[in-house]
Amino acid sequence: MHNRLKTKFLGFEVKSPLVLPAGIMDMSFSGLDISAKNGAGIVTSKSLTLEQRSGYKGPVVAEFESGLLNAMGLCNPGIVDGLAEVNEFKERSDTPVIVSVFATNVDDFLELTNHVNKSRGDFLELNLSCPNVYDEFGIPLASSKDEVFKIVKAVKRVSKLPVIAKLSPNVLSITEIALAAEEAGADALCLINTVGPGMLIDTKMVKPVLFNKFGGLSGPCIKPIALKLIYQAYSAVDIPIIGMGGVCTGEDAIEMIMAGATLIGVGTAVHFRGIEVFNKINEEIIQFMDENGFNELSEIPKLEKLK
Amino acid sequence: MHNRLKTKFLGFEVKSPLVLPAGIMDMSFSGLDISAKNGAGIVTSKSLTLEQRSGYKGPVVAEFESGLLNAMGLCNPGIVDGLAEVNEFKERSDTPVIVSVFATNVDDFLELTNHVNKSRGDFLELNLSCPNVYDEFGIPLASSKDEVFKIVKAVKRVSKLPVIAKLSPNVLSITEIALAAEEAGADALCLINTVGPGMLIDTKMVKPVLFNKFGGLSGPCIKPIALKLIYQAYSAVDIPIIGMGGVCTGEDAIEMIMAGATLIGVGTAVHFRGIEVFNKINEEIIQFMDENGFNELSEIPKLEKLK
Amino acid sequence: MDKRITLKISKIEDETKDIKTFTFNHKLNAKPGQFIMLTDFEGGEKPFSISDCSENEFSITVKKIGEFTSRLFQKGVGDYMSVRGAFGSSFFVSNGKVLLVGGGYGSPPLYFLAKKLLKAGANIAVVNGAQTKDDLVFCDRFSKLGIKYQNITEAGCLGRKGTSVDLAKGALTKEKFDFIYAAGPEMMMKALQGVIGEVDYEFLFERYMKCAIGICGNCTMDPLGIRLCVEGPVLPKKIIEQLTEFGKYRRDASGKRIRY
Amino acid sequence: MDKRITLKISKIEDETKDIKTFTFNHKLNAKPGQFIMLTDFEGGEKPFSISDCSENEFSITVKKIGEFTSRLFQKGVGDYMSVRGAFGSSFFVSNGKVLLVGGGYGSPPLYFLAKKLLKAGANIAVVNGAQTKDDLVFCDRFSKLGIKYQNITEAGCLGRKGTSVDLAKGALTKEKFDFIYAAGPEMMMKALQGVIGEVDYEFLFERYMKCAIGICGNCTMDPLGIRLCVEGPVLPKKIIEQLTEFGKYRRDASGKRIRY
Ligand SMILES: Cc1cc2nc3c(=O)[nH]c(=O)nc-3n(C[C@H](O)[C@H](O)[C@H](O)COP(=O)(O)OP(=O)(O)OC[C@H]3O[C@@H](n4cnc5c(N)ncnc54)[C@H](O)[C@@H]3O)c2cc1C
Ligand SMILES: Cc1cc2nc3c(=O)[nH]c(=O)nc-3n(C[C@H](O)[C@H](O)[C@H](O)COP(=O)(O)OP(=O)(O)OC[C@H]3O[C@@H](n4cnc5c(N)ncnc54)[C@H](O)[C@@H]3O)c2cc1C
Ligand SMILES: Cc1cc2nc3c(=O)[nH]c(=O)nc-3n(C[C@H](O)[C@H](O)[C@H](O)COP(=O)(O)O)c2cc1C
Ligand SMILES: Cc1cc2nc3c(=O)[nH]c(=O)nc-3n(C[C@H](O)[C@H](O)[C@H](O)COP(=O)(O)O)c2cc1C
Ligand code: FES
Ligand code: FES
Repeated sequence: MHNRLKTKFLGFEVKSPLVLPAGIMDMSFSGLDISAKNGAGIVTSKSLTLEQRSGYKGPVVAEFESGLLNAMGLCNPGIVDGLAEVNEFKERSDTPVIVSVFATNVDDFLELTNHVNKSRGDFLELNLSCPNVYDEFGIPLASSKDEVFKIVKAVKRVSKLPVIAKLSPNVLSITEIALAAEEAGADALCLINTVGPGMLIDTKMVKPVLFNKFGGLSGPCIKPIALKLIYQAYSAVDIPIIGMGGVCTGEDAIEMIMAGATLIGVGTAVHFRGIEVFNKINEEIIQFMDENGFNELSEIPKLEKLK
Repeated sequence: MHNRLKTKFLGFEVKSPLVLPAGIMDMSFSGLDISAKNGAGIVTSKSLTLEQRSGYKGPVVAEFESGLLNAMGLCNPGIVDGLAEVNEFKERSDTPVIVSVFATNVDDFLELTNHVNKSRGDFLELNLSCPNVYDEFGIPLASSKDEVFKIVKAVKRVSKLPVIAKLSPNVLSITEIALAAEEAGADALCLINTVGPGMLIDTKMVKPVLFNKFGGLSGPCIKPIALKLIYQAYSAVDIPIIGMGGVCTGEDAIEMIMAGATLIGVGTAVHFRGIEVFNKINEEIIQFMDENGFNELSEIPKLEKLK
Repeated sequence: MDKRITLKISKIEDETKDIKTFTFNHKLNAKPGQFIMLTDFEGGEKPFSISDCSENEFSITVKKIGEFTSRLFQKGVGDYMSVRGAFGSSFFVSNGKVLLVGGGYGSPPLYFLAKKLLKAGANIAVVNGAQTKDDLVFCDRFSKLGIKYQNITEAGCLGRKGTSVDLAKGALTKEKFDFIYAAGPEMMMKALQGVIGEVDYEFLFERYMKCAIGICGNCTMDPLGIRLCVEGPVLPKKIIEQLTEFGKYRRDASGKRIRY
Repeated sequence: MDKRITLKISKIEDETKDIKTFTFNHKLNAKPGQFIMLTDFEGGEKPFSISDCSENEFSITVKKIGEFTSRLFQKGVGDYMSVRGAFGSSFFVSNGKVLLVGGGYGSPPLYFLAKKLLKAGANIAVVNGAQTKDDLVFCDRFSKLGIKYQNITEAGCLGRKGTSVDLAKGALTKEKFDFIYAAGPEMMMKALQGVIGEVDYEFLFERYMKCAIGICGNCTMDPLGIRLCVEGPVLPKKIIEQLTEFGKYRRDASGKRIRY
């Protein structure tokens, strides 16, 4: 089965187009490992910062009928311990790993890049788009094409690994931002990060459910937004796209591919369908291919690009 | 029962805080009338333009598990025929009516305002935020605080009716925009219009489901986004807010009130729970008040304002 | 959720030179009078009454009249079409003595109804009319049901000259019916209403439809605000009697009133 | 969907000077070993094992150790708290001869288990340990069940001096058990594992939890990537034997490893 799902991505041949995205089950080497064992073709580390961060006080997640709000607050053990987990993962697995990093300025991104250069990571992902640390850090960098250009350009100059820019859905024109990232030399795009953010209220206690008040939306509710933005980015750039946002089923993954994604992230669905979700979706993709007469993933057509 | 739901809004006393929003069941006087009969305290006309518009080709709606995408394309019979429906409605009902108008420049908004001045409408709502006519008209006016200020200011000078500015969720800072509308003299805000827009794909025919490709999201999936934006606007301004976006139940309506809404729009839920949805939600609000010891709507507390 | 399903056309039958029946293999679970929304994603999604529906397939019978239906007429067996539905209200299934009055492409949904009525043990008479012989549909199908069946054209090409309302009038003076069903041009139904007398009835209406899920308001009928896509398209006598717009006007895609 | 519910505290019982039992009127449908996430929306949402659960109410038994639990200790009956859950795996309910080994605030979930085991017809012995007499909880409740019950403190204040592992060791040399359950400090369970021999067992683990729905990864145990909030907190022998981090380290809120 897996042969038919083989996908080429930036010189790698991955066994499945499914990606464990940043922030999901990736605090430890064993979280990455079990995701890979369950069918993820690529895994991503938690977004690592220079210093360790404990994240926000709970509640950090709030579920509603159509998805999830989260305000984890970028908790991570810091770049050094985080890369140790990545390296330990690479001891046991040949699954490619994306190292996600977060910072708010060029210097910090460069320092993070230098750390990642010395790790066993396969790709470097710049999280320019966390919507949940607004109070701390302001509007995400990915909202400004100039910031995106500046940071990607600088990181590309020093990174030994291919660079992926993770973009925000909360922008007025994704086309501009995607083009800025490509022009600056990004090897691939990853979108979308969580949407909004949003808020939910406990009506008995008259309090926001999340202690941070606001949290980014993920899960089924954001799929149409993700598809639209991926399609717009795909229409504008020539570099490959890791598409994500609300993918729960094989059918969702096929929509992402048709919208222009080369790889597909599956995050919140790990909650809805278990850690086995990767294998389940892999099988559903195969089933779709059987039903529609496609032998290989690359035969699945994409929408005509927007003009 | 209804006595306990009485609400004051811009000098009017309305029998329920629930509003039929623009674009829902409002092409005809009879659509407005049946909504009022089913418990809406205020009804809104379809967004009217100077000339009649047939709207986009179908499919104009696409449903998914957490809500709806629509790209109606601002179909409406034009300001003259539209106001005739409003007047005919007012012949039979004492329910206040909001006349929604759409244009892309100050002159057209002023011309629309002159028409509305001569109608029996009770409020004038400026739709600054339709996300579905991007190809035709570009980024919604409500994305720019300067545009919002300019249009509201100009309209306020000539309007005989209280002016409501309907804002977009697709902005980087709702606070700025809300403040601009207030400063320009808006009597109230209405938010949110549909989110995104988004896209869905038919995987068998490899086509966007909507003929317009993209359509605004409404329904349960957008509630957290609506709550957050309403809360931010409420924290920033002193004028009342008509809050909407995904309200389906009394509990949702209470969340809107706690986030800062004075009135609550119920749109897409008309599909999910029938035209009786207004009465159902009215009863659920009463039930919440009973369970939590509130006699009148005005006793329901709001979140502490953001600083 | 109103689930969309994309299906291959499994059969196409020519009814007349500009009317075809399209069949799809799919368990739709529709009731007579209900409709689907059909699209090829090339512009336009349009309502069509279900003209037949069994365990595993359903059909619609379409008249070519404009952009969408013309494109549809170029499709072949095996081509994909995308379907939402079934939507709307359905006919009351009587087991008494009933009269079905069809006009033009309005007759096919009455065929689906007739099959259900037969099962319920009703005593059925059908009158079917059209402008010319070439516009008359489903004669064979109705005949094969072994029920009373008469047809007529305005051009008189089949001998009798007139409308299905003329036939209905004749039947109503000769016999007593428990229930009358009609589907066809609005002015035909309006005329029929004038000759029905006291008998109970249901008519199938058409209005411009966009969302089909009861929110856009394009299909409401005055002054009740009845949504034809939810409370209709089949309406009962007691509602129809209150509809001031019946036979007077309808609304186009912009919501503007168009007088009949 | 994991539904959140906000409830009034219906009863508060003092167990020791820094351990209290909080009861809520709500049908939780929890199984022994499962936990809830509890918050007052003032900062912090924390996991607590269910110490009792009947048709209409459930309890948790909490030790005051930090910011959140200190605030919780100031709440009174009638105050609201918000609950998610019940989450996680539960204890296997044996009907054989079983030994329950509790330590500190780990014992209460074993009380809920004991009640279920009794119903299943198991032959139950409980050993319960703590640092001092003041830390020992649920002695009365266990005793009232009419099962074999022994307790011990490290300070020796109740006569016997030692840990529940010492008592377990004693019991295991005298008798043969079918199944052993334990909940308490990790090092206690580690020590217990050393004296268990061949008997099958399940332990209840604690790791730093944030989401409790299996996505944040904070509670995973190496090297299996077992999520304590989903596959745990109760783990079976065959999993525990593979856990290299058991008794060695855990992770703090940032994911950093903390050595025991
Ligand atoms: C409940 C219902 C059941 C119907 N059943 C059938 C049927 O079984 N067979 C059949 O041939 N036709 C049926 N129709 C009519 C059918 O929908 C139109 O013939 C079709 O939409 C024409 O589309 P077009 O693009 O080919 O024509 P256009 O050139 O777009 O329009 C021609 C005329 O068709 C009608 N029409 C167009 N679009 C719509 C629309 N969205 N909703 C309603 N009417 C429209 C209008 O009267 C219009 O003037 C039904 C309509 C309704 C409302
Ligand atoms: C599955 C499970 C069941 C538990 N059952 C009980 C119980 O029945 N009774 C009881 O008193 N305690 C129980 N705990 C521990 C309880 O969650 C902590 O005592 C509590 O979170 C302390 O919060 P604090 O703010 O008061 O202390 P803090 O000062 O924040 O922390 C003190 C210590 O508590 C632990 N802790 C803090 N936050 C968490 C967290 N989010 N998840 C896990 N551990 C944390 C850490 O070891 C930390 O060092 C359980 C923990 C888990 C994981
Ligand atoms: C709990 C949680 C934590 C996340 N943490 C990160 C993060 O650290 N860095 C990042 O780039 N994205 C983070 N994300 C966003 C996801 O990587 C992904 O972009 C988003 O959730 C949309 O995909 P989904 O709907 O499949 O979850 C997080 C998402 C969730 C739900
Ligand atoms: C089919 C449809 C048509 C709409 N048309 C308009 C419109 O003409 N003008 C406008 O301001 N908002 C329009 N809206 C937005 C709604 O008024 C409302 O802001 C939005 O749907 C969120 O509320 P809901 O989730 O309760 O539907 C439309 C929404 C829908 C679903
Ligand atoms: S077609 Fe939209 S309400 Fe009927
Ligand atoms: S607490 Fe988040 S995965 Fe267990």
